[in-house]
Amino acid sequence: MASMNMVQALNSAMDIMLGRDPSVVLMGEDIGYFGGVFRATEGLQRKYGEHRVLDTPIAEGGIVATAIGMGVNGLRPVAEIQFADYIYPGFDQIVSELARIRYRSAGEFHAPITIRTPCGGGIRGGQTHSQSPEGIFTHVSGLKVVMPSNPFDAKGLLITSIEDDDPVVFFEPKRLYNGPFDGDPHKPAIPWSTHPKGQVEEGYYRVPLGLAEIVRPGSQLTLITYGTMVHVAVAAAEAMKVDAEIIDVRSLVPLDSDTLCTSVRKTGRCIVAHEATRFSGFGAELLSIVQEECFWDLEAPIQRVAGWDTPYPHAFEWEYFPGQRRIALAIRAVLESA
Amino acid sequence: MASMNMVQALNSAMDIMLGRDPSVVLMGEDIGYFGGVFRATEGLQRKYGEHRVLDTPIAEGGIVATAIGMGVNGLRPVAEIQFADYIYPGFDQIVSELARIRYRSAGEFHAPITIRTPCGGGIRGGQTHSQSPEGIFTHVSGLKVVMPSNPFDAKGLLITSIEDDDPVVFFEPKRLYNGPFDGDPHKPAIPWSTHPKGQVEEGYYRVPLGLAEIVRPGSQLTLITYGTMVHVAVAAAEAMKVDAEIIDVRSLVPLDSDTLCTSVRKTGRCIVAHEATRFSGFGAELLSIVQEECFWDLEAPIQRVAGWDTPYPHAFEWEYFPGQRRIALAIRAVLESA
Amino acid sequence: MNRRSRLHVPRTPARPGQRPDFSYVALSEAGAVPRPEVAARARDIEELSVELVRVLDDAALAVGPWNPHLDPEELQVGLRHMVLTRLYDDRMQRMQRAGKISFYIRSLGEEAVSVAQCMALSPGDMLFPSYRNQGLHIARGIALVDLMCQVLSNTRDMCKGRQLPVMYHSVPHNLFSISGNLATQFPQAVGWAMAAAIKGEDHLAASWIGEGSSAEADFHHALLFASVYQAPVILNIVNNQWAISTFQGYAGGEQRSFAARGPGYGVPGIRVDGNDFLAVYAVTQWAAQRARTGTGPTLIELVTYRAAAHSTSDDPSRYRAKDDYEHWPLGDPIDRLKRHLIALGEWSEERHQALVSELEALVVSSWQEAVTHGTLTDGPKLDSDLMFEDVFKEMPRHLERQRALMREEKEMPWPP
Amino acid sequence: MNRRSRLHVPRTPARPGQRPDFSYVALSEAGAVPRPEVAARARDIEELSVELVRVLDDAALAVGPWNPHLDPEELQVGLRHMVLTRLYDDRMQRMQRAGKISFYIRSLGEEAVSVAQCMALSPGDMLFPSYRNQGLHIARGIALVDLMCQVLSNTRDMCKGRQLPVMYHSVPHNLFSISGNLATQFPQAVGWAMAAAIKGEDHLAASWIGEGSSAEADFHHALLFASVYQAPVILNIVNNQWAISTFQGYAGGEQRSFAARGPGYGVPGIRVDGNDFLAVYAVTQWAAQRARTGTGPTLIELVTYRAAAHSTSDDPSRYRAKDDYEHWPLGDPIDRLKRHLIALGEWSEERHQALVSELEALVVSSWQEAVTHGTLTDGPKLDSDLMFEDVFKEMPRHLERQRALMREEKEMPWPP
Ligand SMILES: Cc1ncc(C[n+]2csc(CCOP(=O)(O)OP(=O)(O)O)c2C)c(N)n1
Ligand SMILES: Cc1ncc(C[n+]2csc(CCOP(=O)(O)OP(=O)(O)O)c2C)c(N)n1
Ligand SMILES: [Mg+2]
Ligand SMILES: [Mg+2]
Repeated sequence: MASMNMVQALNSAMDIMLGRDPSVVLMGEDIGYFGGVFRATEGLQRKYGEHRVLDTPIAEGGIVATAIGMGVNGLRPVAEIQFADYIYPGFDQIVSELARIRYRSAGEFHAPITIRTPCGGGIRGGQTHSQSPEGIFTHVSGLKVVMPSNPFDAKGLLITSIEDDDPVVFFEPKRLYNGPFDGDPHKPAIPWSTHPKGQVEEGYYRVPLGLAEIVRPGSQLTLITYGTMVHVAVAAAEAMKVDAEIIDVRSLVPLDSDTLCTSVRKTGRCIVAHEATRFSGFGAELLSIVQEECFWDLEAPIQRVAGWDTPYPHAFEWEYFPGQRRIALAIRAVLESA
Repeated sequence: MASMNMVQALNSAMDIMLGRDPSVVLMGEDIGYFGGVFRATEGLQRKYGEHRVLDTPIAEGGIVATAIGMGVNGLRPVAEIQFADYIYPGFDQIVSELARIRYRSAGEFHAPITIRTPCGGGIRGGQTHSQSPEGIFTHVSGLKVVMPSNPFDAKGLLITSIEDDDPVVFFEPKRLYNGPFDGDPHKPAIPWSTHPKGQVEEGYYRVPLGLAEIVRPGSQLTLITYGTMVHVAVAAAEAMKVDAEIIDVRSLVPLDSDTLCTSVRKTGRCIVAHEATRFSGFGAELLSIVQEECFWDLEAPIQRVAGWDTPYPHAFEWEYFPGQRRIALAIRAVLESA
Repeated sequence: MNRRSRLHVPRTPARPGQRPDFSYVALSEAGAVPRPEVAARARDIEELSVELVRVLDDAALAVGPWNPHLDPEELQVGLRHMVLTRLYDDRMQRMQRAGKISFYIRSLGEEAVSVAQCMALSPGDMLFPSYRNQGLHIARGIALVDLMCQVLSNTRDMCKGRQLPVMYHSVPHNLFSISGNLATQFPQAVGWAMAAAIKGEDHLAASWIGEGSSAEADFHHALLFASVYQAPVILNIVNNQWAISTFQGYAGGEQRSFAARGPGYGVPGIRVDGNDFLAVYAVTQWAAQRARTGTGPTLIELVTYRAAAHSTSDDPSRYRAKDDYEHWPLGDPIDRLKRHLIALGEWSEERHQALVSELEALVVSSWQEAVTHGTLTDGPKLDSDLMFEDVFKEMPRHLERQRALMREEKEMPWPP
Repeated sequence: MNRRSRLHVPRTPARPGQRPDFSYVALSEAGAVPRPEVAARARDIEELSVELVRVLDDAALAVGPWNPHLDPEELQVGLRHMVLTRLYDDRMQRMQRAGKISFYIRSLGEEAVSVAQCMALSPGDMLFPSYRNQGLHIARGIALVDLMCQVLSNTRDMCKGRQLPVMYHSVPHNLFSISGNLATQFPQAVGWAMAAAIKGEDHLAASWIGEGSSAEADFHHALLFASVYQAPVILNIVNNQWAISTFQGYAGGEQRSFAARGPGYGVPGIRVDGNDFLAVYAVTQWAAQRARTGTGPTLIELVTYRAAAHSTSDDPSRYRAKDDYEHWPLGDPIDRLKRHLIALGEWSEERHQALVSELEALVVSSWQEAVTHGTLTDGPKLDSDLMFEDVFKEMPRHLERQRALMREEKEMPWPP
């Protein structure tokens, strides 16, 4: 066990996979010599060479397309999109090609690609460095979608994603790179070394896709969330002194609906929370599944906590960010009602 | 009043707007001399000239981008994307630019663009001529999203969309171009002339955005849908002999949630139906809103009817398409339960 | 907006009712264009991108430095593949009209592109075709029955019913799955070639798009990545003058040749008579040698003509002159190779007739076998459970549930 | 995969610890490149895309056919704008370090690009800048206070707090809203120009992207649509050699100049010394005349150097040689214009010092005024209700509801 922040954990996962599997290659903007604008690939080009860790032109569409070709030719590319806000130029190749090659070729061709991309707000990045577009990708049949909330999961999930023969879009909540964040920007930042999930095995290990994790067991209500909001949810529940069961979805597709629904059947009350905008966000799918499967157990309407339906504004970062207060209001609502 | 099919109604809307407003221009692949692969712009280049009705290169990204520039320079472009399946190359310009220009420039710049695109299945088009991606666009703050289900609405909504100063993505259910379709491919096709909504005013009129329509009043349950599924829903309700209130959403963003919720409060039972894939589809948002606002009135869990979570397969069109049977099963479920 | 518009709109030479006009096509004499060293630098051979490499002269003889000097047997094989491609297309067209298949796309007039290029490459080279390259599949030796079963979406469809007709693929024949989304295969081929280079393997990748599709972003990404990493790839633009109803001028062809895009990226661009089997073969061979010797990518513009409708859904009489193909200056690829072989004394009308009859019989018998596995309208059908497979490698639970629902739905009596 | 990789990887001339090497930069003598007719056809002037147009020689005198013969007053105005741009950048950089603003991007060493190009255009021409064109805003006469208030996201921020610092816009000054998404403005400018042509208006559009951004699809779409419709647009690639840590070779610059992309699309490409105020002015004037006389679009590559870090978030010492800027062969744009004016007897060290002091005072007083409207950390703040406006022209009900929720949330006592 070693203490790692999320960047180091991701770096370790890629280091291990580059070492274990000669077909793994990394590609992306500024990821090679420089080691990436968030340092996630630091040292890897020096260690594995310019032909395993490729600096690319600034063309997300070209990065995804060439990664697909490499995947079809037996490599296992891990492509970094510098910010999730910049994944859209690659959208057609992801949706029309990457997600469908196995299907349209009746399983004869496939491209085992992992697309890593930092997402989410809380770093004063303004509208083009703060987006959480994961919901869009969960609507695309053929893609797996993952978002870790801590270094231990980040490493294990990334290794599993790289080894997975299906395409995975791997979202990294950049606000969590250096430490857990409970939504309060005024508190001094704390490092991952202070958090149990900052203790990470140095070697190879997997965290399976398709399994949610109960971060905090509880009886009064179920709070379903993922990414940065896991930590905000825990803090809000503690501040509100409610015995909430908090679940980290981790893998949005495939989704572990059993763990979610088992919990809601027990608590009878449910909140879904994410940073992404609310309207047609992934929270709507989570809410829908719980409603469909647990309707008769619900003692109050399921509440959604999310970012407002506007672009992410630079000056109003903390009025925009779904912090502890927004969760608290939802907690009140689910507990009070009826 | 004249009898028009949906293609003629759309053509009439564009003809009228080209005539009324010199800033309106049409652009797209094969739309000019040829009149479009679905004939929606037939005759308009001859009537208004090559500089008002532009044939473009095959580059959806370039079409949207140049339309934005034209919009910023005082024109009102109506861009056709030949199939909704091919809108993704333009996704970045739509999401990162078109949807945000007003916001990021504090209202000083905007681009009043309408993007028309045929969507949906039922024409043996296979996975790249049958998609219903509307849900993705409803998650993008700053876009309006519209889908008519008949010629009368198509014309009125298109005129309103063209006149709207916000960007509108206008989805046209191509299976409805020539006639209403109740989901049964074995019945002989019927023309719009047999349907009241096939009677269309020849002149200028508007159908406002943001208003749903109650297509069929009823008391037993509320069936919320849009596009082709409106007709399938009506047929299914009749076949099942249930007194369903069927609502055509028409405008997905902005959404007329009042009309939807008023109905559900009355009936206590709700089904949402669309052709698009189920997981994270727009149905999830509709279900979520109804659950949030009508929870205490619900006598049964809200049911979703949708396309399966796979690409649209050529050979299994009718096993894939959410036809009357799939709706019937949902009707049984909402009526039986409890 | 009362002032006159200054917008330039590309001119389309001949619309219905007008007489065909191909004066815009820049031609070179057969044999006139020099053949540079395989190792030549892109910037030193830019002229190739505006000239037109031709080998067959008006007497149907092979002349000049680009003559690949193929022996008659090879030429006869090429002729055979081209004739088979055309006969296959004819038959499928008629079957679509007969309602046996939902859709079809012919390559009439463009057979030399796919057949000659395929023959100039080696079997291990990976091909990323468009939907109008059936000659590649035929030249690579896929059984007609297999192609027909795909087109029929029947129980032996290689795509398990998931793709539109003509969207073939074949792992054993190194033919990548065809996409309905234009141009996406172009940069994918570059990625495949980059991987071959990374693995130190000798195979190259080749891809094809239409001139209209070159407007898509993928075209730019393909050229850029191919240039930056000097990937062993051949990027082919099939300029058949039309993109459905849209003339090639709208894709940029009015201002400059499509091959000329290459030099701007430091990639050699070469323009070739796409209906000249020998020229197409020679140019492809040259590009392949460049790729194999580490000299990098090549962009080839194949100048040809879409003699038929865009697809079975299209009616060209609405947008172009009816008899245009008769006026096309580069003739018909099958006719030209046939005349060449006859000029060489290696072929005759009789042998040609015999070939046609033999291949027609093959097409007919193949079709008869194919339909035993089902058609759109009758015969055995694919199991609709297949719809839920291959979305992912293993079927996730939500798809298992949906498959169960679909079965329930199918068993349900209707009307109730 | 034990065989050696054959993948080519572009070479970066000098990494930290290595000595700067700019031998890869192709130079031409000042005055050496001919100036073609404004009406020249793209294909006849392809050489311009690989030469380097230069006017100022080593003696700081203006020579050759591209000399725009500006009178000293204009040159002094240009010098003033460039100095002001640099002083503004210095100050904002320091304010970011002081925590007054969240982020900043300097244009150090590239001032001639924006200032000379802006001066060569007319006020009615629409400009679509990148984030490194502040010289355009200054040359168009936007008050420093307004730029500073944007950078501060304060109560007078033209963007109402919605954009990162430097993402300016101005309707009265015909400066389009800057996007954080690279290259998107390039084809938008073409669309603007197409609309101008459709409306029969005389104004042109101009846009700027970095050489790294030219890899994006938008670059291809811009050139293609500009070519097809012969739009009155000037497309500028600012080749400052770096894209954050990535050398221009990764954008294709190793194989060919960026200007050379133009001719492939039938668009003239012209490569110019971006640190030579007179050359930049002359080339832009030439391109503008082409656009206004209906000769169509022009692609300009401005060869310059990013002397500073990419942004305040960047540390170039991690990826490039420290003293590289001293070795940059094209010198410093301000220094070169200053020496030219002195050589003309129209300027002096004293006058320059006076100018610097005057403008420093202007920057300081502007900042003092700007901060009275608030900073990140203190002073008046924008009303957060503004967050919900301008998503749509009229606020839909769901946003009104969310605004109400936000207010409730803000009033809520916390911790509870
Ligand atoms: C991304 C995308 N946009 C539009 C289409 C619709 N479409 C299908 S074929 C075609 C014309 C293609 O012309 P070209 O590239 O010249 O190829 P050709 O048909 O001439 O062989 C178009 C516009 C598509 N399939 N994909
Ligand atoms: C679509 C997109 N991809 C990636 C980024 C991240 N990014 C911001 S600036 C930059 C480098 C741009 O380099 P260049 O175009 O040369 O402009 P310069 O900074 O040198 O002026 C990158 C990769 C972005 N903003 N947008
Ligand atoms: Mg074509
Ligand atoms: Mg740069």
